[in-house]
Amino acid sequence: MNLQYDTEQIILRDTAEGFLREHYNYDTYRRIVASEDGWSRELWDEFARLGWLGLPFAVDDGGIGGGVIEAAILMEAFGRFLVVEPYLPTVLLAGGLISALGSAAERKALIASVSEGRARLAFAFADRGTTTTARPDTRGFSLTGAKSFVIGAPIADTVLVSARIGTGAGDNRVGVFVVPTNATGIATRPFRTVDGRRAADIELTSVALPARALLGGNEDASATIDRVIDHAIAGLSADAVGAIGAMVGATVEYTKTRVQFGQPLAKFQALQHRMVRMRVNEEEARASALFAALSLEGPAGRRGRAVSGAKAKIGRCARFVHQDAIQLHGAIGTTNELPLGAYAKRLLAYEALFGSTRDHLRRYGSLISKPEIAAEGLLAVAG
Amino acid sequence: MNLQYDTEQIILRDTAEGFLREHYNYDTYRRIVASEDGWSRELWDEFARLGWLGLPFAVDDGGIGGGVIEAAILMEAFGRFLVVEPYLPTVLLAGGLISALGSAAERKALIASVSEGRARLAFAFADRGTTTTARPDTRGFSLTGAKSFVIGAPIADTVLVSARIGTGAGDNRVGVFVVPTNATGIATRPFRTVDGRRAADIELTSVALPARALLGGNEDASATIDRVIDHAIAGLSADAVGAIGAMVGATVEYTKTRVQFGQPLAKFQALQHRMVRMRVNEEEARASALFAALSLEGPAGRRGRAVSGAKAKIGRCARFVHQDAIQLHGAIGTTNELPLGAYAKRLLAYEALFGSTRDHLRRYGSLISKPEIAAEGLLAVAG
Amino acid sequence: MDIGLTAQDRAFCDEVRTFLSEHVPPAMRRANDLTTGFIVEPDVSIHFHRALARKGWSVPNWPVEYGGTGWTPVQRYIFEIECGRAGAAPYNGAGTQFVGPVLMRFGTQQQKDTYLPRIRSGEDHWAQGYSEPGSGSDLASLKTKADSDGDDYVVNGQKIWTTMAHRSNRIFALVRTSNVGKRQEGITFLLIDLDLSGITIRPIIGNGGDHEFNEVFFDNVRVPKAGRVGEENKGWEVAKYLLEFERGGTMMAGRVRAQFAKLARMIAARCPGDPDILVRLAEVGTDIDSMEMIDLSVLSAHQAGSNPGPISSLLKLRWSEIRQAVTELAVDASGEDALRWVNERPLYETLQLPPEDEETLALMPRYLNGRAFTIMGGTTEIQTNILAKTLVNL
Amino acid sequence: MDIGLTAQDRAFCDEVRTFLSEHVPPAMRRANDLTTGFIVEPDVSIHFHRALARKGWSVPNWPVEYGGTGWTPVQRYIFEIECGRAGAAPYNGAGTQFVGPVLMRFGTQQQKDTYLPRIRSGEDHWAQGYSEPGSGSDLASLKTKADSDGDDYVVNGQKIWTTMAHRSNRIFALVRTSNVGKRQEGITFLLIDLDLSGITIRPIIGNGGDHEFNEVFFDNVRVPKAGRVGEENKGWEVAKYLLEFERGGTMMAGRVRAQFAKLARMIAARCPGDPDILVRLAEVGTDIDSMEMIDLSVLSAHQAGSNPGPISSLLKLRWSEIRQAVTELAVDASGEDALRWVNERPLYETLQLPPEDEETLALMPRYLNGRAFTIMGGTTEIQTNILAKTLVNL
Repeated sequence: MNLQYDTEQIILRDTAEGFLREHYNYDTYRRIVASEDGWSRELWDEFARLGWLGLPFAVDDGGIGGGVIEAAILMEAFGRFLVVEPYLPTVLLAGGLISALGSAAERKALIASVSEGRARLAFAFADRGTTTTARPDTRGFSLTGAKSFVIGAPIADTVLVSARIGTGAGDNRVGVFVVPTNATGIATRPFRTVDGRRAADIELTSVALPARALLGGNEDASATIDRVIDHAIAGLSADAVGAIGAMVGATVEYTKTRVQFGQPLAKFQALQHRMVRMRVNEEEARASALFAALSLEGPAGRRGRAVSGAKAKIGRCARFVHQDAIQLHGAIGTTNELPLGAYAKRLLAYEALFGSTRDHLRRYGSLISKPEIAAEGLLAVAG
Repeated sequence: MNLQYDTEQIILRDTAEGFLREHYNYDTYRRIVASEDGWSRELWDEFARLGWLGLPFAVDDGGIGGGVIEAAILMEAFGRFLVVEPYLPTVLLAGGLISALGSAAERKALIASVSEGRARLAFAFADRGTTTTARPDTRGFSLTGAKSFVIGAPIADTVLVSARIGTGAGDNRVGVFVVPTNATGIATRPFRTVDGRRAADIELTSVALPARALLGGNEDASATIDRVIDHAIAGLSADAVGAIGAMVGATVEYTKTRVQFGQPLAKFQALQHRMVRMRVNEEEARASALFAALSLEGPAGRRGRAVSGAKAKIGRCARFVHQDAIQLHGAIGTTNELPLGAYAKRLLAYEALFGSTRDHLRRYGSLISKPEIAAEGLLAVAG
Repeated sequence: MDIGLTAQDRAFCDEVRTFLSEHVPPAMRRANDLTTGFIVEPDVSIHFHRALARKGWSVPNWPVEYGGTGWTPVQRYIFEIECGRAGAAPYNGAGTQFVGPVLMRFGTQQQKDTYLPRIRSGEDHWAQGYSEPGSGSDLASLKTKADSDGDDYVVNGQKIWTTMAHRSNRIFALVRTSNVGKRQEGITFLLIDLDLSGITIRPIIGNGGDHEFNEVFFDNVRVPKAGRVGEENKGWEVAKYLLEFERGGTMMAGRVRAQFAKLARMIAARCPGDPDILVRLAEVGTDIDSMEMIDLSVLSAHQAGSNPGPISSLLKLRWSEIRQAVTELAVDASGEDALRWVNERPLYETLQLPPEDEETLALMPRYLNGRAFTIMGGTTEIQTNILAKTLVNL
Repeated sequence: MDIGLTAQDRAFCDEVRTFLSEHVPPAMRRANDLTTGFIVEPDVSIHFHRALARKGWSVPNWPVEYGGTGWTPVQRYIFEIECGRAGAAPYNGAGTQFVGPVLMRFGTQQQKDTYLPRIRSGEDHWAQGYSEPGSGSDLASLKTKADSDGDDYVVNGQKIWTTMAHRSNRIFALVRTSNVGKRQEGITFLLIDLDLSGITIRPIIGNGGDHEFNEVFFDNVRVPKAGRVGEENKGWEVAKYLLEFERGGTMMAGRVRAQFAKLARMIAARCPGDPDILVRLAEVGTDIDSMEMIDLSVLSAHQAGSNPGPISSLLKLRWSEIRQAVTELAVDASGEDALRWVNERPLYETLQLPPEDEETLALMPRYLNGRAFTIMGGTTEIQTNILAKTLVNL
C-alpha cells in the first residue's frame, strides 16, 4: 500500500494547475460558455500539445500511457478551474471504449485523432424509452432508437452509440457503434446544461452503417461499458473534488477579508465551525475519490462498491459545501459576479449525472448490506 | 379561530406544574422507577383528588368534562416532570375507549373507578403474529391471540383487548373486550421500557369471557380504536413537548453557569446558535402538538394528517434536542447524575411508540401528496 | 381554543375565490408558475394590482382611512392562502408593505397625500436602497452620503441588492447625513425619484440567470429635502420600524403552500413511488404545518391584543429555510432533467414546450436563486444572533 | 500508488486470523457483542491480553526494544481490522497506548523497568486522572494539588470521568504543584497507586446503565516523588504528548467496521427491504470508507516518513460521529423493540435469550452511552476549534 503521489504525478498536477491558472480564469470560462459552441478550439489544441488528450491511452495506441491516478489528477484540475471542454465524453468515455473494445487498427486510427485533438467524441448510452437496436443487414447494420442526455454530442464529430446486437430472445449482446454525427437518420436536439456544457437528445431512425462501424467484434460489450462508465464517474468525482476544494478555499479567503461589525467574518466562531465542516467534507470527498480511482482496475463488485460509494459520498459533500459556501459569502455568492455560482452549478450537475446520489446510495447499500463485505477493510477490499 | 389559553386552562397548567414541581422531582422519579411496580399509589391518589384522572371524561359519566386542550396541558406537564404513572394507558387509551364504546352502565361503572383512582387499565391492540380473535360460544366469547408491547399491562387490574368478532370471510368487525388481568388463559410477560415505564407482551389462550365483556355492542370498533389511538398520540406528543422544553431550559441554564476558558459556555457563539436551534425546535414541536390536539375532533382524514404530521415532526425535533442537550452539557449529560438522560430516554420512547417517526412520515406523506390537500391552509384543513 | 373558520370567514373565502377566478387569467398564472426569480415582472402583476385597487383590496394591511380593507387577521390570512393557491402575482411589496406603513408612521401630510394613493393604485413602483457593498449585515456602517445644500440633499455613493430598481420609478434609501456620534445616529431616511440626473443602475445577474438585483450609483444627485422621512439623522429609527415588516412580518404560508402544492403535483407525476422523495416531501410538509401554526398563533395573539414576542426573526429564519427545501426537493425529484438549462428570461416569454417540460426548466434556476432566501432581508446568521438574545435570552 | 496487500501482508493476515481463531473463544465474542459500555470488563479481556503477551503481540505499537512487534503500519492496520472482525476485546488501552509511550519518552529508567513489563503482561491496569468537575474542556484549570513534603507529594483534590478506575490498580494524574505563572506551567504528571490510603472511588452511572466512569477523591494521599514523570511543573508537556495519542491516534477502522458489520447483519435480519434504512446504512458505510481511506493516507504518510499534518483532530471528530451514527441507526432499525430495557449489567452475565433478542437489548444502552463519543477525549466543539486553527488556518 502506498498512497503518496510520485514525482511525475506531482509534476503533472503542478503543470495542469499552472497552465489553467494562467489560461483558464473565470472570464475565460464565461466567454467560452457564452460562445455558440461552448468550447475553445485554441485551448483544446493546447490540451493536445500538453499531452492531456492522450494521457490515459496506451503508448502503443499513440497515447501517453498514464493511469487512473493521472486521469484523476487532471480531472481534479479541470474541476478546480471550471474547464468545460469535452474531455469527459471524448477521452474518458469514448476514448475508454475504443481502447477497450477497438481492434489494433481502430485504436490506432481513433486514439490518434483524439490524442492530437482532431476529434471530439461522445458516447450515447442512455436509452430513452425502448432499447436501441442494431439490425444486421446486407450492407452492415441499421440502428434505430433514442438516446437521451448525450454529453458533448452537439460538438462531437463522431458519437459512439450502444445498441442491442443480440439476435432473437435471450441473446442480449450489446455492441458499440462508431457513428458520424452527420449520418442520415440522426436527429440531434442539442441543449445547454446548468454547468455550461453542451448535451443532446439523439433520435436514430434506421441509420445505415457499414459492418466495420461496430467497434471490435460481436462479443457483448455490456461489462466493458459498465467499467468505462465507472471510470467516467471516478474521473467526474475527481473533477467534483477540485470544484469542492475551490469553493472551500474561496470561502475561507472571502471570510478573512470581508469585515462586518468591525471584524473579519472569519473571526466569528459560528462561521469558523461551518468552515471546518466544509474542509472536513473536502477531505472526505478527496479520500473517497482516491479510493474509487484505486479500485477501478479491481474486480467488478469491488469497483462498483468503491465507485458508487464515492459518487454517493462526494455528492453529499458537494451539496453541503456548495450551499454553505454561498451562504457564507452572503448576497454576492448568489450572483454570477463571482465564480462561486459556476462551481455550485458544476457540483449540482455532478450530483445528477450518471445516476443521482440516491441511486448510488442504493447501489452501494445493496452491496454493503452483506455483513461479510461490511466487515472488510479497504485494503482487503481493494487488494 | 382562537389559539389563546382561556383562564381555566391557564389555571390547570399552573396547578399541574405547581403540584409536580413540589411533589415530583428527579429523586421522586428515580425512586418510583426503581421500585418494584414502577408507579406511586400515593401520587396516583393525589392525581385523582386533583381531578386529573377524570379530566377528559363527560360529567354525566362522573368525569370533569375537560377537552383535548386540557388533556394536552396535563400531558405536557407530565412530560416536563417525568411522570411515569400509567395515565396514558388508563385514562387516554382505555378511558377513551370506554367513553366512546361503553354503554351508559359500563361508562358509569368503569369511568368512575378510573376517575377515583381505583382502577389502572391498559389497552392491548397490537397483534403479534396472527390476529387475535373472539370466538362466540354458549357462555359468551373465547379469546385467543398474542398482543405485544401493552403499555401499563403489568400494573393494570383490567386490560382492554381488541379482537376480531367478525364471523366468516369479509366480516372483519373488531370488538374491544374488558378482561381482568388475572383471568385464566392469560400469560403476561412484563418488561421495563427505556423510559422507566412498565409494559408486557400478553398471550391469550382460549380466555373464557361472559358476553357482557364485549364493550358496547357488536358494531365494528375499528374506527373508534383508530381515533382513540390518535388521541393517545396527540397526548403523548404534548408529553414530548414538555420533555423537549425541559431539556432546552436545562441546557440554557447549564451553559449560563458552566464556565470554561474564563467565560460561561453560553457566551460562545457556536453554542448560542445551537441553543437557538433547540428553542426553535421546541416552538415547532409545540405548534405541531397544538395543531394535532385541535384536529382530533375533525374528520378522520384531517385528524390523521394532523396527528401523523405532529408525530413525525415532533419526533425529529425530539431527536435533535435530546442529542444537542446532552452534547452541550458535556460528560455530565451522559450520566444519570442529572435528569437530562431520563428526558432523552422519554423522548426516544416517544419516537418509537405508536409507530415510528418514519412510519408517520409515510402516513403523512401519502395524505399530503395529493396537491389539493398540500395547497390547503390549516384553518381550512381544520375548520 | 378553536382553529375553525366562522360562517363570515367562509363567506369571505368564497368572495375572494370568485374575485381571483375573474382576475387571475391563465397567462398570469403561467407567468407566476414559470417565474424563476423572487418576483413576477411588474408588467404582469400590475394588472392584478389594478384589479385589486378597483375592488379596494390593493393595500389590505393598511388602516381603513388610508384605503385598507379593515379585514380581520384571519381574513388577511385567508386572502394570502387563496392568492397563493390561485397563482396571483403580488405587485411591489416594497411599496405596500414598507413605504406605506413607514409614511403613515413617520411621513408628513404632504408625503402621505402624494405617495399613498400612487402606491394603492400601482402608479408608483418602489425599490429599497439599504445595503451597500461594504454594508450588508452590518447595515449601520453605510457610507452613501447626503450633504445638505439649501432645499436639497446632494447624494453621493452606491447602493446594492436593490431589487427591481430597473423596474421602479422611486427608491427609499438610508443615507449618511452625519459622521459624529454613534454610527446609527448619522443616518437619514430619504425618498428619491429614480429619474433624477446622476443616478445610474447596473444590473446584477443571479446564479439562476435572472436580473432582479441591481447596483444603484448616486453621483451628485440633488434630492429635495421634502423627500426626507422623519428628522435628519433619525433614519435608523425609521429603518428599524421597517425591518420589523421585512423579517417575516408578512404571512408566508400562502406563497409557500402554493409552491409546495406545485411540488407535490410534480412528484406525483414524476416519481410517485419513490420512498425517500415521499419522506422528504412529508418532512417539508410537516415543517410548513408547524410554521403555519406559529403564524396563526401570532395572528391569534394580535387578535387578542397581546404581543407575540420575538417571533418575527424565527419566522424569517424558518420560512426562508423551508422555501429553500421546497426548491431543493424539486431539483432532486427531477434528476438529470433538472440539469437542462435555458439562458433566456423570463421563461414564460421564451418557452413553448409541454407544460411539465417548461416547469422542469424553472426548477434549477429557482433553486439557485432561492439560496438568497436565507441571505436577503437579514441573513440566517443574523437572525440567529438576534434570537440568541431575544428568544433564548443568552 | 497502490492500495493492495503484499504477499507478506497476506501471510501476516493469515497468521493473525489463525491466532485469533484460537484465542477468541465464543464466550469472549459474546461478552464483546453484549457489552453496552465502551470497554469490555478487564476480567474478560485480560485472557486475550495474556495470550497476546505470550505471542509477543500485547504492545504492537511499542518499539521493539520495549517488547513491540516491529510491525509495519499496514500490519498494525491488518491486526486492528482482524481483531475487530474476530470480536477480540482490547485490554486497558490507557496502559498500552498512553502510559507506555509516555514513560518511554519521559520516564526514568526505574519507572520503565517497573511499569512497562507489567503493562505488557497485563498485571497493571491503568486509569486516567485528567478531568475535574470544574476542568473539562479547559483542562489547564485543574485544581487537584500536590504539595511537596520530603520524598512525597501530598495530594488533595478530585478527579472525574476516570474510566474503569474501579477496575484499575494504578492511575496517572495531572496535579497542580504551583500556582505561579501560566496555569499550564504549574502542572505535574504523577503515577499513583490506587491502593494508597486517602483515595476513595465513587461510581458514576451512564445513561446506558453502565458503570464505567468514576470520581476519584484524594484526601492527603502521600505519593512518592519517584512516581513523578518528567520534571515538576512540566506535566503539561507530557499531557500534550499523550493527548495526541488520545485524539484518534489509534486506528478506529477495525472496531467501527466490526460494529458496522453487526449493524448490517441486524438490518438484513430485521428490515431487509426498508428503503430509508438501507440508504442510511449506505450513508454510514460511505462515511466509514472515506474515513478509513484518510486513516490509510496517514499510514502511508508515516511509511513515507512524512508528517500527515493536523489530521488527528479530524479523525477524532468524524470517527466519534460515525460511531454514534452506527448506534443510532441500530436503534432506529429496531423500532419499538429497542425500547425494551434490562437494568442489570453486564448483559452477557444476566441474559439467557435467543441471540438476536439479546443483541436487541444492547442497542439502546449502546446508543445512550455512545453520546459520549463526541464528548470524551476532547469534545467535538474543542476538536472543531482546533481544526479551525490547524486545518483551515483561521
